[in-house]
Amino acid sequence: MEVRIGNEMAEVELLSKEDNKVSISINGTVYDVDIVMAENGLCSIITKDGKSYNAEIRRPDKGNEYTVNVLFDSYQVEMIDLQTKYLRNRKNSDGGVAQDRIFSPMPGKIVKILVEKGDKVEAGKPVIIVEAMKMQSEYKVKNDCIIKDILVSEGTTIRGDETLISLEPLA
Amino acid sequence: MEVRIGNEMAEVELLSKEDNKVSISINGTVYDVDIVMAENGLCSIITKDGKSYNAEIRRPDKGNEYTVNVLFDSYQVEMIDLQTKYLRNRKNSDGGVAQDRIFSPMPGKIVKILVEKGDKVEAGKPVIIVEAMKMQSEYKVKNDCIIKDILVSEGTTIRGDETLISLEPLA
Amino acid sequence: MIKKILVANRGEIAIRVMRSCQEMGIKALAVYSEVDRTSRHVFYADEACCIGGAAAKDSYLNIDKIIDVAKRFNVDAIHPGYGFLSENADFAKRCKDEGIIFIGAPEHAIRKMGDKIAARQMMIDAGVPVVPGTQEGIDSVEDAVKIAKGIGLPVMFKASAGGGGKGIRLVYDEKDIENSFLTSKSEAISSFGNGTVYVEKYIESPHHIEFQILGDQFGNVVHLCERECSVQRRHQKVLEESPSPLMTPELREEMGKKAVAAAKAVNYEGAGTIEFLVDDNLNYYFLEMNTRLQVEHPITEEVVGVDLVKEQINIANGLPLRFKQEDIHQRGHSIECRICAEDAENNFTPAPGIIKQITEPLGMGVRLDSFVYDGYEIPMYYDSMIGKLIVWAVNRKYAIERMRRVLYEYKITGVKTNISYLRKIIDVPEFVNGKYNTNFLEVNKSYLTEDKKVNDNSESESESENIAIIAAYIDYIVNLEENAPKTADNRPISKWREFGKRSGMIRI
Amino acid sequence: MIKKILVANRGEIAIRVMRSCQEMGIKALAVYSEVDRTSRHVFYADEACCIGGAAAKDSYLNIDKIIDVAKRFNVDAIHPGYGFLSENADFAKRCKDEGIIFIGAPEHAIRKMGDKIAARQMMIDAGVPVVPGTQEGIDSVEDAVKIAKGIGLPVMFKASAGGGGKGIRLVYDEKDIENSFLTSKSEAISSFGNGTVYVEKYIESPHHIEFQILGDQFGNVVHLCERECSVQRRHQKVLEESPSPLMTPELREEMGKKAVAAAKAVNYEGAGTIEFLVDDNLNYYFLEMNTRLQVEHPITEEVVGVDLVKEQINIANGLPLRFKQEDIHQRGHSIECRICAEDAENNFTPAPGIIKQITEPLGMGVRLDSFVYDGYEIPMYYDSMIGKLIVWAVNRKYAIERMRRVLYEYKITGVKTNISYLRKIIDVPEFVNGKYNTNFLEVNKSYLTEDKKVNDNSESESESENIAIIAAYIDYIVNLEENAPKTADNRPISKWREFGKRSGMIRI
Repeated sequence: MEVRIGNEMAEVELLSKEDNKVSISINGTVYDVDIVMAENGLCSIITKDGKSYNAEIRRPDKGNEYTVNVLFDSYQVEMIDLQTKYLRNRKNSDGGVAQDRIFSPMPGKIVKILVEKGDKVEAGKPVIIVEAMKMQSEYKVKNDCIIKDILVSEGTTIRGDETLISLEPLA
Repeated sequence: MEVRIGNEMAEVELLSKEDNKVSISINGTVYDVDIVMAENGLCSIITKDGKSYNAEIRRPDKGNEYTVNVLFDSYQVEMIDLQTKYLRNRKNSDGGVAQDRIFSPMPGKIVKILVEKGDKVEAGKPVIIVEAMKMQSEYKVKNDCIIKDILVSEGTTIRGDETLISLEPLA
Repeated sequence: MIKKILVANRGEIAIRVMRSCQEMGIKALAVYSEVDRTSRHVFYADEACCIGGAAAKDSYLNIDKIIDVAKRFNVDAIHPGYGFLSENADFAKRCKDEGIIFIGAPEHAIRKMGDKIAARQMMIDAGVPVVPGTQEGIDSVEDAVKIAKGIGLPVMFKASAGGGGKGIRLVYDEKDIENSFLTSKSEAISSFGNGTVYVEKYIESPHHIEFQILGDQFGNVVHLCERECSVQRRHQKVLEESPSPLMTPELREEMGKKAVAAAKAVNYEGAGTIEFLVDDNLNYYFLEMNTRLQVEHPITEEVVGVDLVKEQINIANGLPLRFKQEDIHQRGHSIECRICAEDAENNFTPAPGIIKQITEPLGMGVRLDSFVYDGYEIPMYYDSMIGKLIVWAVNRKYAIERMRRVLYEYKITGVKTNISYLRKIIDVPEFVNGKYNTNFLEVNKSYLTEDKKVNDNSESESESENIAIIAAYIDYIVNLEENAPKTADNRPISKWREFGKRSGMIRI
Repeated sequence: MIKKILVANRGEIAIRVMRSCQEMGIKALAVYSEVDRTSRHVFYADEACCIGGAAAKDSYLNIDKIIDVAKRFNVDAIHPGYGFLSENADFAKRCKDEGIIFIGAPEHAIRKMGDKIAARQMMIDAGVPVVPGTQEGIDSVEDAVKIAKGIGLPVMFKASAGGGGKGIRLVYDEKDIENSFLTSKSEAISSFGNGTVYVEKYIESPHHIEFQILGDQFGNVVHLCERECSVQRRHQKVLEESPSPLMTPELREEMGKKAVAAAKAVNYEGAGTIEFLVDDNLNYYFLEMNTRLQVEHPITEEVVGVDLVKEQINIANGLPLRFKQEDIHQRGHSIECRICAEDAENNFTPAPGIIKQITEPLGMGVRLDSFVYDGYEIPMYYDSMIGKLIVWAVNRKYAIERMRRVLYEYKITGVKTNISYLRKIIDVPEFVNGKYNTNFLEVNKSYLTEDKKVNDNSESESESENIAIIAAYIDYIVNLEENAPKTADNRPISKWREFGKRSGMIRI
């Protein structure tokens, strides 16, 4: 199976499994580990040479993208199953991975909207300001584009990952 | 709905519900409370006069019997639904709630079995010894009975709540 | 004697106060905003009452509502915590008028210390060094130039009614004096409706050192030694320690005396903090007085062994101080890290959200003052601090080693936190050597925020990555398996149990 | 210098040791039995290795296997914790022979202190008071009667090689002397293969007070003051405190000196404990020496501010002690409660099982040394202690208040625990007044185990019952509802969120 970690891809395969002992190939290298995992996402992995690792996984709310913490680092790990591949291919044929919306990764409140529907906006221009926990964040467009729709208004409270403004990229 | 707490029965009814505010009748007395509950069983209840209570519930693995901790006390609370009622009625017609098995409430190891299948045993006689955490516990029969079957052998490791010996009560 | 206290705050400080109430057998009443129903301070309290909407002005700053609830629930006293109403003189007065004990500074002390020019003058009268500058407002551009040159550049113009950085102008160059004075004045008018501006010498790269004081109703005041608060990002404290690595016993005694003098000058009662700027030559200057409990009060509690909230309540009860100055001794070393839900690698953007899982650090010398729990949704309306991680050890070296250990043990999933950033701070040589001032975080910014691994003499980058892949991948295939035949076993560890029981190749 | 340590233990003490390793930058290797794969000490370690089956003799007592793993993983030292191999002289010797540092007492000290008659003689030679009695084995019934009458009844006959209560007979009446001597002797032969029996005066209702000592490789020995361990159930300590409420400064100095003399008499190195019996007139008698770290060591750490495991490692590294006797000072008061998975209302039956949910007590003056976590299955093979809850406060009164508070905060669901029993102990007047001896729990048995509510000036019985009913009932009907239409929202708090969003009457 293909797995994406950060911006890199890896080919991962389960070779064998006996109780908690699994043998996994990552890009051709074989890892023999003893792994246990609790329902809440705590995971203990002991390698063949006896190293004891812990990982805390956050399962995806939707899709196949895990957040995995190991020591002080946090990784985004996505399982590329058939559906993911299909969606990804469709997107590619649709015109690459161009930015098609403005969203805030966290919940907050819309402080100011700097554009109007139909505006032509240059790459790098801020279009909306969101406030959370007494701090304001500006969101900018990455490419030249047209404001297709504005889905929120000033003062609105938003959830994380909600689409605020949809964009029509200019080719 | 009928609810059993410890050895007592209560008639409980939901009168109304608005968001987290519920009105419940227990044996005819109305309680208006604000209640929230986390997936892990932590429960916060604020009464109408502003008292803040916490309860930790343990959901039943099977059946409808909850364990609920409030402050330093622990309660067994059972919801008597139709199925429970049916089972209970059947049991009653079957000869009351006479003891029909010996079980250990916790996991352990069988140290010694003091009876054999077919033995006639007097009330109060110990029949089996179970060890857990370096401590041994003796289990006794409550009434005169015949040993119907012995389901474990010495040295066996047992789970909690497993039937060890089945009994045939002597009328 | 006080039998019931309304805690007019939320989050960790509300619980901090309630813990002392619980120990003293005093009932605690929590107040909460509509979005805070699931905050642990509501669970912790004996009684709880909702006081309004999420916005602070509708709830935690709503004086009428809080007084109304206090009377309805028949409380004897109100503890304001820090922030919100804790330094609000009107609220202190209102409590008094309503016959409710305000467990904080007396109204007159809050007012006097709130006016910066008046406070400066009072400190000078009490023999407490202040940053060289004027004791009164500057009237004209001519005076501004003359006085600034007299003090010697660089200087700062400041608004007397100021706060939050508004009305402050820093001048390095003579030609900028006029312009800076005028902008400071106009900003003061627009921000505070009061154009009074004064000038102070600008202390470059100072240390921020503060003294904890306690005063009772009989005029006794003692200090509980110092806290070093120079690890700041944009004037926000990030990490504090006590004792200060800069301090000498002689300087501590001297500054302590001045801190006591400062508190006595305003007839102070309760817990308060005298903030000083200290330069590299150990010259120190009064900066301001905080007329409340500070966020960082626990490091003082750890080092001097005094529960400050209990003492606040004792003082409010009219008891004389339990100890004299000579009874106060520092033992060992304490460090506090402020744990925040923020994305340190992304310009410290706040990161509200739902906490999936927490593993709390335990064992010797660890104290965690927090209010979050598994499944708690951190609301977006309040600040991003979710707890304070405090260690104590017998000396500074051991305290640093302990802080490394407990940051390693502290695991939070679901929201981003600054734990990794804090862990990096602990490794910076200036910090380890105790040689840092308020510029410390700025100077080390690139090291601290670049995407570099924490140096814990461990595994390589790629090994961690493989572990992450293995964990996610195994969870994924186990879930695939489990979604097919439903198992009745709902024990929390069912997943690994089930997983362990089966064997052989899994088809994916 | 030691770079890697094998921790030959499990559970809380294994983690306790590893925490100090982590702070000192020393790698920790966990060993575990087959049923302990999910014990937190395995997660906590840098490396981990399974050493055999669940039975202790196959794993934690398996010397060959542990030495084998130690060599394979190239460790410099082994820390045995308490219990298991910690007082095994053969293991200490084996480590030495294999070139591995044993972080415990030297072999000769373990052996000498293991032989009770030899230890008594050694103590007498060192000027340490022992319970009046014989220094050598008693040969005949005639001698037994003569000696017993000489000492004065009541007396105890004890097996020299004894332990665990075997071979001990208490005699109140002259006519029972002969019979008791003979049974003691025959039990000694059958239990230890050694019929040597001696006699001691029986101290009635004594206090059990022990002194912590530390010795380095250069003959320096200091004591770290006392622990009061009289709260015992069937000779098992349940709760300990330091300082002892019985102690006077003079007695502490005197007993401390004797404790140091006792340790020096066996050329002791490392951490050890001298146990004394103390009667109501403050006469004290050497009872035995424990040549290891004790379960209750944390209360000493809290009061004197020393990390005992770190000092053990420093000593093993050949460093001289960091401090002299005059540097050791007690500050404040500490209490430890042993948290056990047992059913206190049902004759303290052990209660292994799966922990559903834990809420850990936090805040000032709290220390939790534990190893369990949400979803952990407590195995039935080892003892029932799942953690130690330790508080520190500035004085005994505050420490008691704090222990009440933290027992209130500590919530464990899924298994039965003794938390409620401990909470009741804290309220017993003899305990509150500090006037208790080893009979304390027995005398108060009926109060402590009868089905009575904890006195926390709270709600009535029936109110708690109603709360329990409401909580279970609402969960039940919400589950009924949720089982109908499946929601995609899997957030941990989805239940109350969903519940909150809907309104109106629910049909049941």
